[in-house]
Amino acid sequence: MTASFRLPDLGEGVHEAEILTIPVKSGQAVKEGDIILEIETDKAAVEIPSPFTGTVREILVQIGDKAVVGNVLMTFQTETESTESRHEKPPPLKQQPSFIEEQIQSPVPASPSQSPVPASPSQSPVPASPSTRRLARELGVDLHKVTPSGSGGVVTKEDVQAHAQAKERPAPPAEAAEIDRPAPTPAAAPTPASLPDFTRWGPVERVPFRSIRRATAAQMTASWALIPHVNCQDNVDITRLEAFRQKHKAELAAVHGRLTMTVFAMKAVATALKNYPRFNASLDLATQEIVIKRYFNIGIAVDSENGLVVPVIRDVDRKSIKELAIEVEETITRVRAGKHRREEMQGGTFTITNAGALGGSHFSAIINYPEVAILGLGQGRMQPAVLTDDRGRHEIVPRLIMPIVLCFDHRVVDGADAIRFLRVVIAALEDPEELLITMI
Amino acid sequence: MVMGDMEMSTDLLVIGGGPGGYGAAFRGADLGLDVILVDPLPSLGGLCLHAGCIPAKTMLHLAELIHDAEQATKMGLRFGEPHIDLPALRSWQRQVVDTMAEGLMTLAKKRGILCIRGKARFISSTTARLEGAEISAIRFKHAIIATGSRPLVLPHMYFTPGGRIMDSAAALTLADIPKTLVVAGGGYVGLEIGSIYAALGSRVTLLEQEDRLLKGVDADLVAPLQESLSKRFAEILFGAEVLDAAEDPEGVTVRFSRNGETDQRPGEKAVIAVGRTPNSDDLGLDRTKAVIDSSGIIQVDEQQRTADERIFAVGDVAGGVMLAHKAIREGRVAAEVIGGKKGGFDVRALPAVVYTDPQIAWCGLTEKQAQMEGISHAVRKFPWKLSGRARTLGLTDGLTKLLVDPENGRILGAGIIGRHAEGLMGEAALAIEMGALAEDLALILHPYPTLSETEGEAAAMFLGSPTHITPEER
Amino acid sequence: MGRKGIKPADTIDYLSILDEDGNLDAGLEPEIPAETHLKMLRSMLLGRRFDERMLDLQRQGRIGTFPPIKGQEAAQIGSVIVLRDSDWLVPSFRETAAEIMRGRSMESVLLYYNGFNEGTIIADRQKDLPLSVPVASQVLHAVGLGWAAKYRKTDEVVMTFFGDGATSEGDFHEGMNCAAVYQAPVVFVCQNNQWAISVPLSRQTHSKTLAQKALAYGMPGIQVDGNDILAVHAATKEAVDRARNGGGPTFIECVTYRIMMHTTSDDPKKYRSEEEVECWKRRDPLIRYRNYLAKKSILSDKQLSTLEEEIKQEIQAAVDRAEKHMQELGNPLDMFDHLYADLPPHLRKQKEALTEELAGNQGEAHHG
Amino acid sequence: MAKMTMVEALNLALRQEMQKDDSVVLLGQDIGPDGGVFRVTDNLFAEFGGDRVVDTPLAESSIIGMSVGMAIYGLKPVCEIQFSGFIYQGFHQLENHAARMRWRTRSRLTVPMVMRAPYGGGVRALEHHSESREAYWAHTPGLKMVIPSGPRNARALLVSAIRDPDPVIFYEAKALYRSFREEVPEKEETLPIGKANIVRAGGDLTIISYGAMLRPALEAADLLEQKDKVAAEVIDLLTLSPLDEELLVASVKKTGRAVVVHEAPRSFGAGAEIVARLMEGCFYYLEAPIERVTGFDTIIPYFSREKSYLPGAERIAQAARRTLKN
Repeated sequence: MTASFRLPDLGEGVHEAEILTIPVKSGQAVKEGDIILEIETDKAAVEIPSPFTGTVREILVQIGDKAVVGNVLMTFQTETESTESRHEKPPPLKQQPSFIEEQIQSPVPASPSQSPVPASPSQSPVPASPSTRRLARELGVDLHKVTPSGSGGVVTKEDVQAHAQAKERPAPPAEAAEIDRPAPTPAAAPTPASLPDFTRWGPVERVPFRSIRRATAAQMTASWALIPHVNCQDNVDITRLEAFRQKHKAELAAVHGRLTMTVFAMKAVATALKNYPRFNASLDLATQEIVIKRYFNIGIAVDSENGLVVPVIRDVDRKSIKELAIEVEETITRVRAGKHRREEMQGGTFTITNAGALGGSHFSAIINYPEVAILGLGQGRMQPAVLTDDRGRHEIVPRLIMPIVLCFDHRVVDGADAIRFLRVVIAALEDPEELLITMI
Repeated sequence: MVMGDMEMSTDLLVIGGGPGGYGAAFRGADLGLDVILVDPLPSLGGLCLHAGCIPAKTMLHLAELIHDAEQATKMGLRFGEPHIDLPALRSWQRQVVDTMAEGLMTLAKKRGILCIRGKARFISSTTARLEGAEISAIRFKHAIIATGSRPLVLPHMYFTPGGRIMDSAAALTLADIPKTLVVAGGGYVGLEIGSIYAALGSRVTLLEQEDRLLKGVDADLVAPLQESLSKRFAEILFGAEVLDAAEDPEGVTVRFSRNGETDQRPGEKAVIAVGRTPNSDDLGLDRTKAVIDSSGIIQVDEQQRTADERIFAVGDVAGGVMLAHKAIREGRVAAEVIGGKKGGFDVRALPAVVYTDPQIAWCGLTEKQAQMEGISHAVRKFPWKLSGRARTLGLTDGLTKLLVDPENGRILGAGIIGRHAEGLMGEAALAIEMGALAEDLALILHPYPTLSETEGEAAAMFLGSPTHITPEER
Repeated sequence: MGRKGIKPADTIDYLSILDEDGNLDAGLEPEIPAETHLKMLRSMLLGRRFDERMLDLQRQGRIGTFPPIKGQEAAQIGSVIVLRDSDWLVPSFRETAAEIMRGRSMESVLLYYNGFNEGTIIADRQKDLPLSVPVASQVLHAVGLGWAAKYRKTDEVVMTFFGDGATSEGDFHEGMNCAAVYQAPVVFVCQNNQWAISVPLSRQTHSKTLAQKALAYGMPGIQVDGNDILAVHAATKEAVDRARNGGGPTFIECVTYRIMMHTTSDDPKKYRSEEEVECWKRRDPLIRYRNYLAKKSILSDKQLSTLEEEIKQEIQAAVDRAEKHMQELGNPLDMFDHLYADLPPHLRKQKEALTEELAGNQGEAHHG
Repeated sequence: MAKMTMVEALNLALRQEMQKDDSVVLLGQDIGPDGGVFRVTDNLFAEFGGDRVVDTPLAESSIIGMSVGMAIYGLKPVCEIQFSGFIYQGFHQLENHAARMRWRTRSRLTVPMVMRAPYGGGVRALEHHSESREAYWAHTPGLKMVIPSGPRNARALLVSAIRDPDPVIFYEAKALYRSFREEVPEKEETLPIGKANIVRAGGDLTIISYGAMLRPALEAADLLEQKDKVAAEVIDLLTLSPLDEELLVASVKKTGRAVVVHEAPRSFGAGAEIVARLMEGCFYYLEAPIERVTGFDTIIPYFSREKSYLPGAERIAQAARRTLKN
C-alpha cells in the first residue's frame, strides 16, 4: 500500500522545518530507521529515520524547502499490506481520457473561470468527507491529485493540507528567497519601513533569512522589546582562579573535559541563584505572578557556524566542576557539529555568555527571554591593580582582570539585588576556596 | 414615499424569502454582510412554508393517522369512523405554518436582516427597483435570486382563485372535500395531494402520462406504493396525457389522450400537478448579463453564480431537483462565495423523500441513473418482510436497497420505500458523503429491532453474509 | 340635485348698548360691580393720559416713535378686564392701555419706545406675550398657547389683539382656521380702527363686516361698537366664558377709530379728512363712559378730578423712574445676552471684540 | 443593537423622547395615521394619540407659529415641514419670533422648539423638493442649525435638539433617509450641538462637509488615498450654527489645506463662512487657497440633471488635488 510520511511534531513551538539534505531518492528501498531526511528547525538540526520499510515512492520536497508540521514529505510503497487497505488500490493519478468529459451532464457553468475547483477531468468521485472537500475547494486542491492516507483510500483533511503545501513549492529555487519572506516577527516588533534598492549603489547578495538566524532575531527582538534591560558591570580579579585552572586543566582534558571560565562561572552563578532565587525566575504577566524555578539549568551561549545556539546544562547545582567541564565540552562539540537535539535547547533558567574566548572585553547582553538575567564574561587581561595588604599598605601589581556584566529584567529584580548577586559571583571567582566553600 | 426615489444600498440583496432565499440571507448576515431580503409575502418561508411542503406534510400526517387506524382493526384495535372537522384541520395547518413563519422572522430580525415586502426587478447589474414598497430601489454589491417556481399551466387552462381547477397551493387550502377529485400528474406533488384527499374521503382519479408513477424513481421502489395507492385511489390511468380541463357549475371535466384516443374523466374538482416552471420571467434579467435557458432556468456555475458576476441564483429558479433542502444549501453556498469564501455546491447524496404512505426516499446514485450513465455498480436489496421491526409495525411492504462500486465496495446510492424512510435516509446520506464502504455500514451495529437494521443488512449482503436473509436469496 | 342656499351655522350680530349720545339699552346692560366700573374707567383714563404724555415726550425728543392709541381705550379695556391673571394676552402693538391694565409698567413702555430691550421684558407675575410688530404674526402664537392650555387641561383662555389691516394677512386666516379646527380657547379681538396707516378698511376687504369672516372658519363672530365699553365687555365676557368652558374660539370685531396718526412719524392729513376725524371724536368712548358712570352716580366730579390728579402723579413718577433707569441701561454689551441659553463661542468672540472696541483700542479688535 | 435606516433612527429618537417627557408634542402635515410622507413618525400616532401627534391644516405658517406659542407655553413642540422647500411660508415665524423671543424678553419667555425638514437632492424628486437652504437659518441669530449625516448621529442629535433650550432647525437629507443602515443602540445616545466630528483622520488636507455630502467626501478621501497616496482628514460638521470653529481651525492648522463641500449654492453659502473662519483662524498655516466644492449658483435643476449639479467624489478629489499642487 501507499504510506505517506509527514513532518512530525518536533515539540513545543516548532511548527516548521527547513529541509537540509535528502539522503534518499525515489524508487530507493529503505529499511525502517534509515535516515531519510535531515531537517533544521528553528532550534536544531534533526536527522529523521524512516518509519517504514519499503521503497520511496515520491519525494514531495526538495532541499531548501520549508515544511509545516503535518505536511507529507514523502510517500512510500510498503510491502506489508495493512488490513484496512484490502479492498482497493490507490486511485490513479493519471488523467482520464477526455471522451468521458463529454458525457458529463451538468448545467453549463455560465462563467467557468469562476469555478472554485481547478478544472479536472471528472472521474469516479474521490472519497472524502464533505468537510475535506470544502477544505480542498478553499485551498484550490484537486482531490484527484491528492495522495490518500485514510481508510481504504479516503482522502483526509491532512492529505489535502499536505498536498496544498507541496503545491506551494516554487519551481526555480531562485524564487525561493522571494517567496520565503522573513517569518512572523513578534507582535512587539515595529513594522520596518520598506528598504531602498541597494543594488543602486553596488552589487548585493541576498541570503535567505532563515532557521536559526531568524529564530535568533525573533527571540532577541522579543526579549529586547518585552524586557526593560539594565546591566551592571564590574571587574573580577581572576589571577588565583586562573592559576587554579591551569593546575587542573590537564587532568580534565584527559577525560575529554575542558576547564573553562564558563564552568567556574556556572558554579558561581548556581550559588548566587540559590541565594537570590528571583534571578532564577520568569515573569508571568498573564497571571501576574513571578515563577521562581526550583531547578538550576544554565544555558551557555555557543557561537556555531549557523549562528548563536544556547544549549542548556541541567541541574548545574548538583554537578561537580569536573562533571560540568566534561558535559559542557561535549555539548559544545555537538552543537558546533549541528547535531544537538531540540530538548537540549529547552528549559534553561539563566544564561551565561562568554565573549572572553573570542577576545571580547566589556559588552552588554540581551536576556534570554523568558529568563530574567544573563551573565556576560569578558576576556581576562593582565592589568595594573592596587593591592592592600593586612597592614594597610598599598602596592600596584599586575593582576589578571576579567570584565563581567550582569544584565537583568528590572521588572523582576532591582539594581541592589543585582549588585548583591554579582558580589556573590565575584567573590566566588576571585577566590577558588571561597568558590568551593560557598558552592551549594 | 410621496416624492422622489428612496434608494437604499446594501452588500447583498436577496430576492425571494423561501428556503433558498432565507438560507442565503441568514448565511450572508452571519458572514457580516449587510443583507436586504425582498419578497411579496408578509413573512419568510416562501411557497414551501406557506403553500407547499409544510401544509402538505401537516395534512399527510393526518392522512397517515387515518390509514393507521384502519390498519389497526386488522390487529384487533378498532377506532370509530374518523370525524373530519375541516375548519379545525385548517386552523391546525395555519397554526403550524404561522409558528414557523414567526420563527423565521425572529431569526432574520436577530441577524439584522431587513425584510422588505414587495416585488423586485433588476434595472441593471447593480440596482433593482421595488414595486409596492417604501423603498424605490436597492443598489447592491451582490444579488441572489431565489424566486422559486410556480405550477405549470396547460394550454387553454387557467387557475381561478376558488375555482374547481386547482394548482397544488389551492388544493392544500382544503376549501372543501370534493366527492370526486381528478389529479393530473403522478409526480410526488400529485401523489401527496391525492393521498390527502383520498384519506379525507374523496374518490381520487389519477392521470399519469408515463406508464408508471414517479418516473425517475427506481421502479422497484415505486412498485409497492403503486400497489397501495391503487387500493386507495378510485382509479389510476397511465399513459394519459392531459389535454385540458373544462369547468362548469357542477364540476370539472379533464380531457386526456390515451393510446391515441381522447378520453375524459369528470370530477367535482381537479388538481393539476404536471410540473413546475421557474419564476425567472418578470425579473428584469434582460437588464443584466444573467442567462436563462429555453425552460426558464437561470444558468449558474457550481458557485451558483450567473453569467453576471454580481448576481447569483439558487433553488428552483436555478434548475436541478426542486427541493427545499437543496435550495437552502445553494443559498448558503452563494452567500459564502459572496462573503469571500470558496464555497461550492458538491453534494453527493442529495436526499429526496416522497411523503406518501408508504414513503419513498433515496439519495446518491439511483439504479436508473447508473444504468443511463453506464456507471458500474452492484445492487443489494433487503425486503422488509424479513425485518422484525417491520413485522411488529405491520409494514412489510418496505424495501431497502444499496448501490455500491463493485471495484472497492464504496456506497454510491441508497433507496428505501416504507414507513419512516425519511429518517432512515439520514444514515445512507452520511455513509455516501463520508465515502464509507458497504463494509463500514455492515460493521456499524444497528439496534434490534429497528428499521435501521435493514440498511445494515443490505450492506452485509455485499459481504456475503447477512443475518436475516440467506446468502443464496441474493 | 338643484341649487339651494346654504345657511351658515351662525349669523353676525351687531351689538351696541350705550350709544354716542348716552342712550342705554337697559335690557342689555351688563351686571358690572361699581368697583369694576371704576377700575375700567381708571385704566381708560390712564391709557388716554399716558398716550398724551408720550406724545409730548416724543415731540420733546425724549422718546422715539410710538403708535398712539387714543380713541381705542374702550375696545382694549372693555375686553381685557374680562381676563383672569391666569389667562393670556397676546397683543399686537397698539394695545398699550390693555397691556398696562394687564400689569405692564408705564416704565417698560417708555423704555421700549426709547429703544431699550428691557421694554419687552414681561413681569414675572404676568402671563402675557410682549407686543408684536409683524402684523398678524402673533395670532398664531395665541392659537399655539390655546392649544397647549387645552392639552394641559387648564381653564386658561388666550385673548389676542390685531387691527383691521391684519385681517388681510395670511396668519390671521391660518390662526382663525387652526383655532377653530382645534377648538382652542382663543378670543380674537380685532380693533377695527378703520385705517391701516393710510389704507382705509374699504381697501382691506370687500366684505360687509370683518366679523363675518368668522363664519367661514366655523366660529361665532360678532361686531360691536368698539367705543361702547359696555358692549365690548358684554361681547368679550360671553366669548371668554365660552372659551373657558370648552366652547372654542370667538371672533370679535370692535368698530372703533384711530383718532391719532399711525405712529408719531406719520401724518394722517395726507390721506384722511378732518371732518371724518371730528365726527369720530364725538363718539369718544371715554366721555361716553364717564357720563354713563356719572348718571349711575358711580363717579362724582370730585372723584374724577382726584383720579385725574393721581394718574398725573403716577405718570410723572413713571417718566422720572424710566428716565433715571435709562441712565443705568447704557451697556451695549447686553445685546449679546439672552440670544441663546448659553453664549456660543463665536458670539463670545464678538462680544470680546466689542468690549475691546469700547475700551478704546479698536486696533486690536478683530470681529471673530 | 439593531440596524436602522435614518428614518427608523429618527423615529426612535422621537418615540423615546415622547415616552420620557409628555411636553414633547409633534405637529405637521400627514404625520398622524400616515406616519409622515417619509414615515419618520410611523406608528407614533398609534402609540401617543392625536393629542401628541398632531396633523395640522396645510399651512406652514400655522405649524411654525403654533409651535412658537406652544413652546412659549412650556411644551417642546417638534414640528415637521414636509419639505424644506415649503418653509418659506412660515419663514417670518422663525425669523420674527422663534429666533427672538428669548432675546426680546431677556429669557423670560423661550422657544424650545425643533423644526424638522427634509432637504437636499439626489432622490429624483420634483421641483421645490430638492433645495439645500441651510444658510438661511445659519444666518439667523437666535437659531441653531443642525444637519446629521447618518442614522446614528441623526438619532443622537435629534434627542439633543429636542432637549435644547433654544429653537433648533433640524435638516434631514432625503438622500440619506433610507440609503443605508447603521447599528443604532436602543439605549439613549446624545451628541452635543455645536460640535463637529472628525470621521476620518489624516494629515495632508482637511475635507469639511455635512449631511448628504459627507459620503461623497469620504469616497473622495478613499480615492485620494488609493490613487494619490494622500491622507485626507474628513470633518462632519453635524451643526452648522453654532459652528465648531475650534475643531476646523485645529485640523487645518495641522494639514494646511482645506476643501469645503456642500450641495447648497456656493455664493454666501456655509462654505463661504467656513472659509472666512479659517482665514481668521489659521491663515498663516495655509499652504494653498481653500477650495469650495458646492452646488452651482443656479436653482437646482430638475432631477434629470441633478447628478451633474450635486458634488460627487471625483469633483471633490479634483479640488483636493488642486490644493495639493501648491
